[in-house]
Amino acid sequence: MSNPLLKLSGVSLSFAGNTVLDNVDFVVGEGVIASLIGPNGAGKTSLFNCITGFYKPQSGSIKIDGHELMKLKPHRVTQAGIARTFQNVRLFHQMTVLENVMSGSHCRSKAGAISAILGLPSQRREEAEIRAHAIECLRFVGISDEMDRDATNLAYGHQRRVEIARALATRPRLLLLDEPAAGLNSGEKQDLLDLIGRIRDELDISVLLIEHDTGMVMKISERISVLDHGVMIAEGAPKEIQANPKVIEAYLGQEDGEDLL
Amino acid sequence: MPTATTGMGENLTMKITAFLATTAIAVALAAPAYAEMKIGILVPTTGSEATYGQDMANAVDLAISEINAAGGVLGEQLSSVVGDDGCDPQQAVNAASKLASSDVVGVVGGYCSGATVPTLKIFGDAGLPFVIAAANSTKLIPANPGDAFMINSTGNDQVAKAVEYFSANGIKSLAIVNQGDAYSQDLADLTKKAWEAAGNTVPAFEVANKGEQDYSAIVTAIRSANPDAVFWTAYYADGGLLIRQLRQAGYQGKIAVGDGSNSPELFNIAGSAAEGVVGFSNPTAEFLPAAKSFIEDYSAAYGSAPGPYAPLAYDGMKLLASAIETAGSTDSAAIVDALKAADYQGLAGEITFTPENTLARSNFVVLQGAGGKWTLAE
Amino acid sequence: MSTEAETILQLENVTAGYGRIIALNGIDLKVEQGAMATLLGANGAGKTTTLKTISGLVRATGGKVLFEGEDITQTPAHEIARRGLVHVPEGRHVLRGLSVRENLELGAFTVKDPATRRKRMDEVFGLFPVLAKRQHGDGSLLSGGEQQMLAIGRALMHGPRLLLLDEPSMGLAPKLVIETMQIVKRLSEAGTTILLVEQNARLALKLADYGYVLEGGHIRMQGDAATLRADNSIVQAYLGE
Amino acid sequence: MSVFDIFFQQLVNGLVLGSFYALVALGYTMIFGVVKLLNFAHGDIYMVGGFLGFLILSVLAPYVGPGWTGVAISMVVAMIAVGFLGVFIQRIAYQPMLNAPRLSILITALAVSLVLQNGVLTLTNGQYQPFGADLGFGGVNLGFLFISYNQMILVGTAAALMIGLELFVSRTQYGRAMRAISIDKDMCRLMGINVTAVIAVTFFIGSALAAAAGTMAGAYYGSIWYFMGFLIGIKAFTAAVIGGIGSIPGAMLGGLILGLLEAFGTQIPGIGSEWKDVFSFSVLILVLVLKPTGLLGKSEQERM
Repeated sequence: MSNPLLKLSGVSLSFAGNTVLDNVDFVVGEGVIASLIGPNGAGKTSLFNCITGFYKPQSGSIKIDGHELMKLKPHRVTQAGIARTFQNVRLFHQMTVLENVMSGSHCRSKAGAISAILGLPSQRREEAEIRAHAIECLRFVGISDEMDRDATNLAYGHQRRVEIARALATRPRLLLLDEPAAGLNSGEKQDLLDLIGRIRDELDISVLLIEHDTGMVMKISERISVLDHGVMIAEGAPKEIQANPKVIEAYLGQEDGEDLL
Repeated sequence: MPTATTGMGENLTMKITAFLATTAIAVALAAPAYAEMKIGILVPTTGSEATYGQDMANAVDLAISEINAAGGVLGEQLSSVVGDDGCDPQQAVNAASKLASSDVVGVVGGYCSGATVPTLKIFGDAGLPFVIAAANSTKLIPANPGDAFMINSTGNDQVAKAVEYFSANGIKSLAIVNQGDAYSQDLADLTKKAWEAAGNTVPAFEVANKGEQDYSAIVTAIRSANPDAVFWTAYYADGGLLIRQLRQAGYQGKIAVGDGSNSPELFNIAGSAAEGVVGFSNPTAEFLPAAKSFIEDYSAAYGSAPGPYAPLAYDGMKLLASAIETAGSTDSAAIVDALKAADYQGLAGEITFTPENTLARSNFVVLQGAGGKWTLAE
Repeated sequence: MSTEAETILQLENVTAGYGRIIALNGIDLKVEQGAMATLLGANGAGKTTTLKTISGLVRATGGKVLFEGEDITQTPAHEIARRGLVHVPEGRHVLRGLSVRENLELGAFTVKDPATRRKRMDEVFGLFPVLAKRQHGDGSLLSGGEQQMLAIGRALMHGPRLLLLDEPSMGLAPKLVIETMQIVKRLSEAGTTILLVEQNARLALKLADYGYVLEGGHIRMQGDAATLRADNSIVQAYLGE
Repeated sequence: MSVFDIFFQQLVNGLVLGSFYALVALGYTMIFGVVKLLNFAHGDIYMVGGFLGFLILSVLAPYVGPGWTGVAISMVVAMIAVGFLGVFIQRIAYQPMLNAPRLSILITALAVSLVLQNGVLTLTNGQYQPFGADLGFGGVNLGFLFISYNQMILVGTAAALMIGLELFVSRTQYGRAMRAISIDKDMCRLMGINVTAVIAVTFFIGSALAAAAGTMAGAYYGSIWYFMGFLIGIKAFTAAVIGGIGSIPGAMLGGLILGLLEAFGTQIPGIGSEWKDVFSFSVLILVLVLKPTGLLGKSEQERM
């Protein structure tokens, strides 16, 4: 297995006494496409929120490349090299596609507020670089033709791509995708699979996705981790996961108690 | 343009018409040179006080048409220009500036004191004589640059009349209620000062919120102070409610209202509670013996009875006209001097001025509510 | 349209979605009078949307929904409920701030006869004695299992001709899951026609007569419950191929 | 009058004032409950109720006299008519906006308020309209306290209306449905409740109660004008918030509390009656800071 890029150990999270994540250990290797699956309410999105700093787990550690992320605010986590997309597309309204994507680059901006206000040459140079990079990201996801349109007027599948481009504009090392296939038709799903593959192969970015479409997960993932009721119950290659009795039980139900019926 | 040609031959009319036509360009470029005299009327013709303002404008126009019928002033016909102050200080400034720059020889009007105060400086700078027919706040006096003349008694005169009346009727303690606006607060403060100076007491001095329906707090305060009389210094609409609620709560003392409440509407709102209520009023036409023919002429011309300030507006116009005659020219300074020395017998009584250009003799009357309307008490 | 007299509910090529997202891609299914059918599938397969489309909460964008032979595709939700097609949604939706009794009373909103309402209330209390005991308390203060009983009891107050149950065991402890399924079994045995959506596919297939497996808004498999239970390929509907 | 006398007198005054606030606040709170709309036009519904009551009384007075009988009949007729007006406004102005952003529907409510106000302004030229009721000045004099018959009838009528409403809401299926809709509309539809119809009934009742208050206020105080709904609308909103917006008993309690607070607040030495509004809105701010859900409101916690 490749070097671990993201490493979670002993992460526990609870809200008002309800355990959401229970002592979760989890690794994403460098240059890997990995998936996190599990039935509804298993805690997948909560785990994403812990990684990106939106939730603060009560215990454990989350490291990227050996750097502790647990105490960092979300924008620091992004600067540390982790970008994400959301379950429901969250684009900025009344901004063009390009502006949405450029907003992703601002976490890398070096020029301060003062030089931005004064419009110093250094700032203008940087703005031009950001713009160029954003256009490059849009070209990569294949929607540079639409960069001047209002982002929220795009077709749903294309909005998803804008979101991915925006995440790429932060120049991440690890990209977290939360249900990227939700609401896509089968053609769009295939395009998405290709895009995820290219992100890893051409940009050398590791990808971790949460996805309900298990068919798609099995096709693309090299490693799959299964979460059930906050507990990591299995980890392995797709074939191993499909045959794992614990996973089947998590999805189809236990056999205990059947006799009572 | 007025078309009255009484005393003029067909020829003259044609000559004038020809003259006007040939000098059309000059008229457009330079100050107009009409063979007639323009009088400005400053009143609210829109807004909440529009009824009163229009009424005053009508009365001035009635006076003008009478003057014109009698040959005009200095042989010239009069015409009027109306400036709408909307009873709003800002709008009044605009209206006054417009009048001052439209070649009028003098101005009659002024209904809302608050809107009239800022116009004094404008007319003063233009040196225009200004006969203030209705506005009567004492705040107008120090603001007067010297060319304005108040022919309605001021708040001071009303206070004097009220104190005189209360004393004569055996009242010792007086509750005073105002609405916190310039007019009613001014009247309330002055009354309190004069009343206490006369050795009497003011056991309750209350302020009501405008537009409030429920006066129970004030009623309780008054009932607990139990004064011999209550004096409402603000307007009739809210005054009617207070009178009603005072009587409803069992208050038995005398109730008096200031000139802002001397409308017959008071009886519609207060109902039978307004029986016996005393009102101090500027001289309205129906109570002026001299105004009988004025009422008839006004009703014939405008299809309704003249309102409370119509006689004063009418007097104001006639006074201004006589001052111009006395001055013998339209020179502003001469007219102002003539006004200062005026001794004019109007519908509302004799008009002579104090050194402050206010009415020398109070023209207030005392009214009493009886049978659902105002009647003269004295 | 119904050819068999016993078919109470029939969906013909029903499509539905939310905005630009398509959730159902042409669903055909049938529920027979007196039987229990179950709708299975992974998360996001379209089970809940199917139930909502039947009960009128979601409008079908195409196809037809027939209830007792009548087209109810465009009928408002409250009118569908009035006809006896009663949907117990996922998450129980106990009305907070209203007592247990008031929740039940509202279940019988469409029942005008007070005697019938009283009789049904007694039946529900007989079925769930705990609800009788706590009838004056706030419904939302009941435990999860009790709230599920209340949700089902409230549906029974209608006198349902067809009951749609959406994940009645969701979020309950394993012991309560079994108890809830026992209740569903008893209802079915008492003659209530049921369409059950259930996460626990094994239990559902044990109870039901007939099963449908949804995947991505399509019906991927269907058949006798016993046959489906024996078929290992059902796993693929959940875990992919 | 001693301090003791003033206390009782203000207690009565506060109850009268509070009855008006409560009746108007009820509509505010009920409408907020079912459609989550702050119906800023509600004060103007009260005003229209006053004018309709006046119109009906003018027609009736020659036959039944301008006393309480005439006022009572006018009130009932005005309630029914204004109830339908409320339903009509809901249908044409609010129903199409139900899925619009909250701000848009709020602006719609302000627009409805302006339409009603300016409509009546145009019809009446902005003049105060004497109501024309003649209710007499009788009352019970307890020595330390004078309570007029009018005050008794007024508070009694308001209480009867509120008790009726409470019974309707707690004992009838429609009343239960009304409460249920404020909690979970979709669940209600699944229970066979015609949500649109229940919303209409809510607007009917809320508007009818405001009309009752408007007619009684007109008859009691003696005059009506187009702007009379503005202040009471804000006061009723305040009362609803004090009691907990969305809560029916809260609106009744809030109305009474506000009425009493105003009555007693104005008697604090140094605070004249012109401070009345400052006083009540300060209380509103205090409640919002200390207990934003109001006295009887339930907090709606975000569920994870």
